[in-house]
Amino acid sequence: MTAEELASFRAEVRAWLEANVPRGWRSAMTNAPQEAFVALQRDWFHKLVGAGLATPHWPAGWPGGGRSLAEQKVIFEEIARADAPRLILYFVSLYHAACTLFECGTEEQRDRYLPGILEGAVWCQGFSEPNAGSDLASLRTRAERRGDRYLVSGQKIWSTMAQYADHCLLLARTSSEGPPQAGLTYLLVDMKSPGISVRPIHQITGDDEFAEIFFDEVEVPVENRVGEEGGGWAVAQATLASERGLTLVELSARLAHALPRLGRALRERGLAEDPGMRRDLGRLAARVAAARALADQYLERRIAGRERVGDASLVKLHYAVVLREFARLGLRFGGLPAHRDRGFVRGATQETGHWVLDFMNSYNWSIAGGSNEIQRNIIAERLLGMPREPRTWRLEEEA
Amino acid sequence: MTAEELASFRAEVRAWLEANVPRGWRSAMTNAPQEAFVALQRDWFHKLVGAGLATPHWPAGWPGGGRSLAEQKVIFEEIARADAPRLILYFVSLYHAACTLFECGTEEQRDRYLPGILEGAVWCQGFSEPNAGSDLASLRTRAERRGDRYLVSGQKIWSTMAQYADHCLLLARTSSEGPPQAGLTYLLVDMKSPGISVRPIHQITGDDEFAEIFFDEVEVPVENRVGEEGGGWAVAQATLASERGLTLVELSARLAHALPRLGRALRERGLAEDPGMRRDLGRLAARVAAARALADQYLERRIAGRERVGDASLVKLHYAVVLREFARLGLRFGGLPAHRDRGFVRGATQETGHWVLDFMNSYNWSIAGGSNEIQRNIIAERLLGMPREPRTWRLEEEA
Amino acid sequence: MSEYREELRASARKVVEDAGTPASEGAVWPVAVELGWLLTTLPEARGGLGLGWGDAVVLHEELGRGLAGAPLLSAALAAEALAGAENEAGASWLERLLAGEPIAVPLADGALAAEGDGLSGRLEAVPSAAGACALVAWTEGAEALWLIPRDAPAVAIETPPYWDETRAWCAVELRGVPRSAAVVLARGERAARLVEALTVRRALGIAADAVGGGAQLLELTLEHLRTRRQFGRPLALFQALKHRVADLATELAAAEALLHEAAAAVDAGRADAFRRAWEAKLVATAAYARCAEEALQLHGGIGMAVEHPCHLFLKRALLDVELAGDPESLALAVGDAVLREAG
Amino acid sequence: MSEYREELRASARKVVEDAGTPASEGAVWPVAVELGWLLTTLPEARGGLGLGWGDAVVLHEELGRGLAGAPLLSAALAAEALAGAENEAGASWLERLLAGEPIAVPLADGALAAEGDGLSGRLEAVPSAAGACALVAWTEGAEALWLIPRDAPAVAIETPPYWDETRAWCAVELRGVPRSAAVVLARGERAARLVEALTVRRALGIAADAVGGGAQLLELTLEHLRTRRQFGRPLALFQALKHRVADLATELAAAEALLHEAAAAVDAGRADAFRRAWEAKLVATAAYARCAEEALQLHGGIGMAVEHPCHLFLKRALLDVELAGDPESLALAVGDAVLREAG
Repeated sequence: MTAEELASFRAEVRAWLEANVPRGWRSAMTNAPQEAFVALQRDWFHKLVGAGLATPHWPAGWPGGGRSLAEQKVIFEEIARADAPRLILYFVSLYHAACTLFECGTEEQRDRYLPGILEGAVWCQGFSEPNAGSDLASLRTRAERRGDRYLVSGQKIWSTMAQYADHCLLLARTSSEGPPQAGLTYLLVDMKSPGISVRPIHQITGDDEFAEIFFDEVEVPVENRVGEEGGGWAVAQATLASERGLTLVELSARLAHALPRLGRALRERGLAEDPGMRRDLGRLAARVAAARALADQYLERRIAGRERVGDASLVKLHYAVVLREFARLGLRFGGLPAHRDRGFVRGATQETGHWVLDFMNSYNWSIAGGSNEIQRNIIAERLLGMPREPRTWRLEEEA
Repeated sequence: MTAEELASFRAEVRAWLEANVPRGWRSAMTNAPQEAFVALQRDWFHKLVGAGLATPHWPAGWPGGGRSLAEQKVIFEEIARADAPRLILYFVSLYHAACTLFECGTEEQRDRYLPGILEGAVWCQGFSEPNAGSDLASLRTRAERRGDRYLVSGQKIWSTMAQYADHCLLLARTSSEGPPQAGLTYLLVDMKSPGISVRPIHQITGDDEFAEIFFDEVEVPVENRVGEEGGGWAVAQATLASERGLTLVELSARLAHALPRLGRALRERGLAEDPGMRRDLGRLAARVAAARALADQYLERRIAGRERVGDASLVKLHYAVVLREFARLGLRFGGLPAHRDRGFVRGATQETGHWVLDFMNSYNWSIAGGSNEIQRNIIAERLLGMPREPRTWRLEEEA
Repeated sequence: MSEYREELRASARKVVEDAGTPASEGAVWPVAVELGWLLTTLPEARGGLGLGWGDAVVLHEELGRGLAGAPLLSAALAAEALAGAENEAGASWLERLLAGEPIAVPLADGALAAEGDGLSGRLEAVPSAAGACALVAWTEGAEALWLIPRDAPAVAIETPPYWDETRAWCAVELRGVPRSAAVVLARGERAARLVEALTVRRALGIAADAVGGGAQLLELTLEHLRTRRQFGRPLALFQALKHRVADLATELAAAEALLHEAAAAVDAGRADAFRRAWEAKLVATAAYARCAEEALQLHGGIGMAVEHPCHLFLKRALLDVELAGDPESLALAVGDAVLREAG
Repeated sequence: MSEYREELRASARKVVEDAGTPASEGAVWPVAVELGWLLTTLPEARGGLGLGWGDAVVLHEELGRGLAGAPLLSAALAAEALAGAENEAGASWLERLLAGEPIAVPLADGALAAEGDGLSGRLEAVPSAAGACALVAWTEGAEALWLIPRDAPAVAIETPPYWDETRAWCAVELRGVPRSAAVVLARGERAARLVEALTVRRALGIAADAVGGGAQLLELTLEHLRTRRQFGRPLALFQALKHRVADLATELAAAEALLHEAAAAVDAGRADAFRRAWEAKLVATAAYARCAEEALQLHGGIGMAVEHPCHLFLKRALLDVELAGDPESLALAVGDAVLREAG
C-alpha cells in the first residue's frame, strides 16, 4: 500500500469513527454498573466487526481480515484519536484466542471457534497464578490425562473479565519433569464446564475487571489441546505476541491525546499562570511524545522485519514509566480535590482525569504482562548483553 | 557537660572562629596554585592546634584533647557555620593516623609519631588500589617479611594529597591464604623511603588533590606494623571509623549554609521571581535540612551509645544523594554561564557555587569511602535483614 | 530522649497493634482518652502533662503506623487552641474534649469568612467532624479563631468519598452561622499567634503520620520480599530490589530525623521553627508517598487486591501529601526563606 | 529509512572512529568537506543533495558519538541560511563554505541588536568562530538575519574557558560593526521564517549529538561493567547495576525514536514540527545528561581521572542541555502548547 493509499485509508477510518463512536460514552460509563459497560462493549464490538475494523489482523478471506500491519497501526491510532472506548471485553477473543488458533490451532479448532468470535463469544486468558507473578514457568495448575480428556485442577488469577467469558485459554502443567517450561500444555476450556467457578477480584480501585478462576477436576477433551502435550510454553508465547505492539501504539497515542486533561486540571485549580507548573507540564508532554515515538518506531521495525530481541521490553517499560509520571503529575495538579473524586470511567484507560484512580491503574502496566523489573532484566540480558544470573543462585543456607 | 556549659563552649568557639578564620580565603584560594593552598592549610592548622580546636578527639592529657563527642560536634558545626577552610591536608594525620595509634598502636609508636602530628607532619592513607574499588578485601599490594623488615611492592590510588605526605598508613597483603581479609597487614611507612614514588592524579575537575603511590621493594621496619601480621583489616576498620560521623555533621551543615548561593544564582539569572524555581529551591532546602538532621541524629546516637550497624551508611548515602541534588539544581540555576565558569576554590567543599565543578566534586561522596552501591548493600543486609548474596555466586561458565 | 517518650511510644504501639490495621476510631479513641494521651501537650496549668511536640509526634507516628482513624491530631490542636484562648472562653469545651468528646479541626486550609452577622465557608478534610461536639477553625488571614458547636444553626456536615477511608473525613459547610452561636477563642495578634502555632503543629502531626506509616509499610514490604519467591529464590535476594528498599529506608530515616529536629525547634520556640516544620512535612510526606508507590510495585499483583493492606497505606500516604498545607505553597515558603537569606 | 541514510551513518561512523575520541576538528572537518556532508540538506538547486533532516540527524548522531569537534551543525545551519537568503546575497559565501571555510552560527540564543549604523551584542557558544570566515546571526525578535565577515571591523572573538573542550567554543562580541561591512541575508517575514527554520534545526542537531553521545557512552559503560570485577565477579552480574543500565538504554531508545519523529515532522513541514523539535531536544539532552551522570558513578574512581574519556562525555552532555534553547523556556513553550490544546 502506498503512502497515498494509506492516507486515504486513514481518512476513511477517521470518518467512520467520527460517525460511529458512541456519543458521550465517557459520561455514560462514569460510575456505571458493570452490566451497562458490558452492553456498551457488545454494541461497539458488533459495530466494529461490521465495519471490518475489529479483525484487520485476521488472514485475508475472513471478514475485515488481510490488512497489513501498517493499516492495523492506522486503525489503532485513529481509535485513540477518536477517543473510542477500548474493546476490553473482546481483546482476548480477537487477538489472543484468534491468533493462537491461526498460528497453532488445527483446522477443526479454527472452524469450531473463529466464527463464534466474530459473533461475540468472549474469551479469557488463564495464564497467571497466585504466587507465580511474572514467573510463568512456575505455574502449578495441573492437567492430568485420563483417556481422551484432561482433568484440570488449580487456580488462575488476574484474568480480565473472566466472569463474562465463554471460553478460556488455559496454560496447565501436565508434567513436572525436566525444565519447568517443558511440562506446560495449552488447552481451550469451555467456561460452562462443571467444576469451574469464577470470583471477581475486588481491586483497590473499586473495580472488578479481573477475576480468579478455580478449576476443580474440570474435564477438557483432548481435541481442545493446542499444540503438543508439553508444548504449551511455545503456544503461549504466540498468544502473548499476538498484538504485535499495536496496544502500545494505541495507549501511547491515548496518553498524548489526554495531555490537555492535565492542562484543564491546572486551570481548574487556578494554576495555569504559574510558569513552574506549565514547565512541568511541558516536560511531561515531551516524555509522552517520546513514549509515543518509541511505540511507533517499534511497530515500524516489525513492519520492516527489523525487530531485535528485547525491543518490545523497551517499549513496555518506557510506557509504564511515563504513564506513572503522567499519573504523578495528575495527582500534583489535582491536589486535595482529587482525593475526594471517586469518579470511575469503565472502558477508559489510565488517564481519565480522575487522578487517584489513574495513579492506581497505572500499575496495570508496571506489574502486569511482565513487570518493569522483568523488562529490565530482559533489556539488560538480551539487548545489552549483560550476563544472566546463574540458575543455581540460591540462599546460602539452601545451596 | 550540661546544656548550658555546652552553649557557653559554643559561644567561645564561635567567637574564636570569628576572630581567626582567614579573611577572604575563598577568593584567595580561587584558582590559586596548590602551593598557596598548602601554605594556607599550614597556617590554619597551627592556629587551630594552638587554640586546641584541632584535637578535641584526642585523649585528655594531650593538647586540646579530652573533649566529649558533644563538644566535638559543636566545633565541627561552628567551623561549618564560620565557613572556615576545610583542613584537608591534615585530616588523615589528626583523625586516621592519630586514632589508629591511640586505639591499636604501641606506646613506642605513639611516642614516636603523635608529637610530630601536632607539629604538622602530614600523613596520607594507602588503602585504595586500582581495580579494587570499594572491595578492600581484594587488595594486591604485597608486603613480604624479610627478617626485621617488610618489603613492600604495589600501587595505591586516590590518596589525598599524598604528594605532601611525610608518612603513609598502608594496608598491604602479607598472605594470600584463607579469606581475603585475613592476609592484610597494617604498616606505617615513611614517605621518604627509597622506592616510593608519588604521581598526582589529574582529575576531571582540573584539581590534583589525589595521588597514586607506587611502592617498589620499599623497606618498612617490622616495628612499624600496627597490630599483628594478618590483623590489618581490623586496624583499618578502626582507622575508617575514627571521625565517628563528625565529617558528615560538618559537611551537611556546610550544605545548609551554602543554600543562599543557589538563591544568588537565581537572582543573577533573573529568575528569582519565578515561583517554579523558588519552589524547587524550597524542596531542595527541605532535603538539605533532612540530611543535616540525619547526620546530627547519628552523632547523638553515638554519643548515647545507641548506634546500630548500618546507621553510618544511611547518613553517608543520604548525604551523597542530597549533595548530588544540590549540584544538579546548581547546574539548572546556573544555566549556560555556569559552563564557562572554571573558578576553582581549593579547600572548599562541593558547593562552591561553581556549578560544573561542584557537580563533579559531588562524586567524591557517591564513589569514595564506600560507594552509594556499597552503602545500599550494607543498609539492605545489615539494617533491614535482607539476605546476603551467596559468596559462591559466579558467572555460570565460571561456576 | 525523655523516658516518657519511649514509654508513650510503647504504650501507643500496643494500643494501636491491638486494634488491628487499620486501627479503627472506635477501638483507639476511648483508650486514648483513658490513657490521657490528650493531656500530652496540654500545659500543666490546664491539668495537662505540659510535654512538648517532641513527645507528641511519637504518638502520631504510632497512630500512623496502624493507620489509626481516631482524630487525635485534631484533638491535640483543639486542646492547644482552647488552652490558648482569651478570657477562658474555651474552658468548658476543653473539659468536654478531655472527657472524650472529639472537637474537630480542619487538617487542610479552608475558606472561612465572617460576613455580617454570620460565619460562612467550607472547610475540607475535617476528621471525624460528624461525631464531634464542636469545630475549631479560623477565618482567613487568621483574623479570629472560632469554636463552632456542632449543633449551632446552619452547620452542615458532609462525608465526601475520600479515597483514604482509614480516617473519617468530613467537609463542614457553614452557611451563615450566627456569631452569637459561636465562641470567639481569640482575635487579632493573639489569634494570629494561635493560628501560627496550630498550623505548625498540624504540619508536625501529619509529618509524624507519614513517618510512622512509611516505617510500617516498609516493614510489610520487607516481609513480603523475604517470603515471596520467584524464579526459585526469595525476592529478597534480588539486588535491584534490595537497593530500592535501602533507598526507602534511607529516605524514611532522614524524614524521621528531620521530624524530631523540627519538633525540637517548635518546642524551643526557635526562630526557624516554621521553616523546619514545613520542611519536615514536605520531606516526610514525600518519603511516605514514595515508599507507598514503591511498596505497591514491590508487592506485585497481590497489592492490587483490597484484601491486602498495601492500598490503605497508599491512599493515606497520597492524601497526607495534600494535608497540613498545600505542598506547593510550603515549598514556595521555604524557597523564599532561602532567598531572603541570600540577601 | 533511506539507503542513503544508512550509508551516511556508516561513512560518518568510520570517519569519526578513525579520528579517535574525541574526534578532533582537524581530523574530521576536511574529510567532511571532501565527502560532501555539507551538501546533505542543501537544496538541489544550490548543488546540494536536497535531503532532509531525517538524514542529517544521522550525521550529527555519529559526530556526537565520537565527541567530534568539527562545526558541522553550525555549517549546516549557515548553509540553510545562505541558501534561503534574499537576492542571492549569500551566494558567494555559500561557495566559500562549501569549499571548506567554516561559517559560524551561535548554538545558544544571543543578544544582537542593530543600533544606529552598527550591529552590537554578544553571542555565546559559537563553535569554531575563531577559524571561521564569517558568522551568521540574527537580531533579537528575528527582525533580520545577518552575515558578518570575520574580518569586519569591531568584531572581537574570545575563547571562554568552557568545561566542554571537545568543541572549540567561542564568544563573539560585536561592538558596533558597521552595517556596510555586514550582509543582510533576510528581513521581515523572510527573516522570521529563516530564523524559525534555523532554531528548529539547531534543536534537532543538538538532540542528535545527545542521542549519539549517549549511545556511545552507554557502550563504554557496558564494556566497563563486563570487564571490571568486584567481590570476585564482574560488575555486570550485579542486578542493581543491570537494572540501571537497562533504564539508560530505555531512555536513550525513546530519545532516538523521538528525534527521528521530530526530524520527519520538520521535513514534512508539519504544524507540530516546532513542538516536536523542542520535545526531542529536551528528551535527548536529558537522557544524555542522565546517562553521563550514571556512567560516571558506574565507572567508579577511574572515571574521575582525565585519562578516561568519561568526563568528556559528561561535560559535553551537561552543556548540550543548555544549547539550542534554554531548557526552561523550551519546556514552557511545550507546556503552553498543551494548555492551548486544553482550550
